[in-house]
Amino acid sequence: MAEPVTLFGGGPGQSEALRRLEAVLFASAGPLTEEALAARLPEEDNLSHRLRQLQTIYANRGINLVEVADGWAFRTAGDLAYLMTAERVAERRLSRAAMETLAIIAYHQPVTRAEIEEVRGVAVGKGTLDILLETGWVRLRGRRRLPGRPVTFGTTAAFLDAFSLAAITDLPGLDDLKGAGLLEGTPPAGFSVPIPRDDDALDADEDPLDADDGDDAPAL
Amino acid sequence: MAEPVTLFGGGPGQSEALRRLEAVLFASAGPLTEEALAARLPEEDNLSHRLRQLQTIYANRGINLVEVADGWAFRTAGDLAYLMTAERVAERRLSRAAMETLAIIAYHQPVTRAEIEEVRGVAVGKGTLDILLETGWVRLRGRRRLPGRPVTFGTTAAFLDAFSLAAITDLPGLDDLKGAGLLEGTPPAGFSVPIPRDDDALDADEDPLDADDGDDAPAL
Amino acid sequence: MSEDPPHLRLVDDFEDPPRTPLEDDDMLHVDVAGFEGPLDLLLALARRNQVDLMKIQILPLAEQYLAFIKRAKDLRIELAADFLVMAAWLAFLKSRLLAPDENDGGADGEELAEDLAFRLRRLEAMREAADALFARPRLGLHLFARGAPEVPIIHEEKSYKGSLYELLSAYGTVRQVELARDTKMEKRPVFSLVDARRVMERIVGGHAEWLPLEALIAAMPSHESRRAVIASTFGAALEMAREGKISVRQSAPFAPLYLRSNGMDGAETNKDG
Repeated sequence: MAEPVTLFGGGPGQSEALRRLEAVLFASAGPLTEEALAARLPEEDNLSHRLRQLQTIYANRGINLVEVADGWAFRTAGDLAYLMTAERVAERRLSRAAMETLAIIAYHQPVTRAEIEEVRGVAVGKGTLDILLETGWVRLRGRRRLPGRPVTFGTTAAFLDAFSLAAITDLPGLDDLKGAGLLEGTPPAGFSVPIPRDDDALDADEDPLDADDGDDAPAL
Repeated sequence: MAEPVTLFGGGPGQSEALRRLEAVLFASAGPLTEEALAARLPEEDNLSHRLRQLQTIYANRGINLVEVADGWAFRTAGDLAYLMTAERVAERRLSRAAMETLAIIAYHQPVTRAEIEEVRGVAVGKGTLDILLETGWVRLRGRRRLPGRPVTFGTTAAFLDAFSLAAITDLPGLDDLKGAGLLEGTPPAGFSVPIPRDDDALDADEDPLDADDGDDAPAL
Repeated sequence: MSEDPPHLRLVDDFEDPPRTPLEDDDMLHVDVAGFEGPLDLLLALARRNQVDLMKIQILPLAEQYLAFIKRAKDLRIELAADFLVMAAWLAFLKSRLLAPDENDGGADGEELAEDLAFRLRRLEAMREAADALFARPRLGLHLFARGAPEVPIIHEEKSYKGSLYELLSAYGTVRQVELARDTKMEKRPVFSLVDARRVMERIVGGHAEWLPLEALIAAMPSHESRRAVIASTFGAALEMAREGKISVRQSAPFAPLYLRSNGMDGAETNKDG
């Protein structure tokens, strides 16, 4: 590591000259050419030498004095550049539409976009499915053996994690939903809440995904 | 002038810790709180000590490490102000009335407009509080639990930064004013001497601002 | 006459009129335009004579102020109302200081004088504080921050959050459409004014002491909505006060309300606050 550097060792004049130079360079919004520095520090008679001196003083420090294309400037030492980056986790909540779509996927999987729309009664925006795929909670499972071979969606292990479910079958059934007041009234004949499953085995009418069904650009 | 200071003399670990701290502080234009520094430098286990060390190292330099607005920042040395003609911002000249009003807000905060008027003995001009809010030095804090629910004013971190104060308790002459009972209400005085505080916690007789108390059109 | 110095109203000028120096003993510079109200003028008069504001003598100060105002009047200088109100108040204070009235405990001249002295000291102190504040090294004038700050690059990682409840209620909302729904109109909780009044007449009527409104509310029959009970009890109290049957008292804004029966001589209605 760096040798101990004795700073501002010379006479008072030298100290003052270095103080002035470092203050001006520090406060400047951009690099300063030697001409600009000379204009700011008219008493300085040996600017080039002084700049080299200051550069040596700062050589092993957290900030270095560097000569860039348009002059001199202080910059963070190259090996400390990593300090100038920060990782941040931004927590987001799903929109109402996305949450409804996710719930339908969870209960009705494997399910196609058209089937989701049938349950919701409204169209599902492409953005909603993109966001759900981005959460990592929803995945493409396969393709339904139907005209157009639509993609089927299902949930992932990360989904179970995020919603504190031990298994997808822990999702409450019709009676539980009614008991919790989440569904009210008398279900009509034929109304059912499916028992969900999220395993990898494909349904009888599901084909595997095609080789080119990349995660990046799924043909929804 | 300064004694020669031996820099970064300790072991390589100490050098590195100081280099990192100096780099992070140097890179920032505004003050960094110790919490913010700790978040940026998670390996640092003795931040307060290291900051003092760095402050000593820079004490006689053209740039100083100063404690300001609950944080730390590098600033050019005060005696070199004459060199900074290019960086000097056009000083916003406050009227005498605005300066007094700012002082009253700083020393008496949280304070309502009526209380400011009581101290000054005249009505606060329409523009005075607007101008102080515009400087960013004064903010709306809350509402006093009194008829009409008047807004309370206080100072900001930018105020501390602008006037080179480490904390609101560093206001000049604060102790003398307290000792002389001049920060108490009109006699007969209350039981305790209030100390100005600019933190966000509301007083017992302060309510939070209403949702519609926009910064643009404060209901003064 | 109020016991406090008159409330001073003069909108201060933004252009900062120069403070008139009060150097001449005979106060030739009678010009109130330079003063920010009577308190400012009083402070200038006090400072002219005394360096130590801790020992302001209010009586001579009051006399000087009155002399100043008289002179301004003689010179037919138009004075703002505040200056005249202050003059009247100081004349009153002067009479109190010279001839204390033993029987009037309300307005002790010494206390009023000390109050005024305190205000003058406080104004002076705040002016000095403003000067001290603006004498400090200021950012951008004396001290400068790094001119080319290096802004940290922040990599933001998105993380989504959701609760099982949100998931299930979303699913419920979707599937609910398929179910016939029974709609029930919720009954609005009402506690009638008549009921409240009946209880109040019984309780307040049987009491000679002040009773807090809270106690009455607590004594009301149990009801699902406390707000409705409070509203009706308060309403009934106002009605009974209007009829002169009870008195209502409150010591300060938002302080507890107290009620008392006016008994037989139900004529006196005392309601303040």
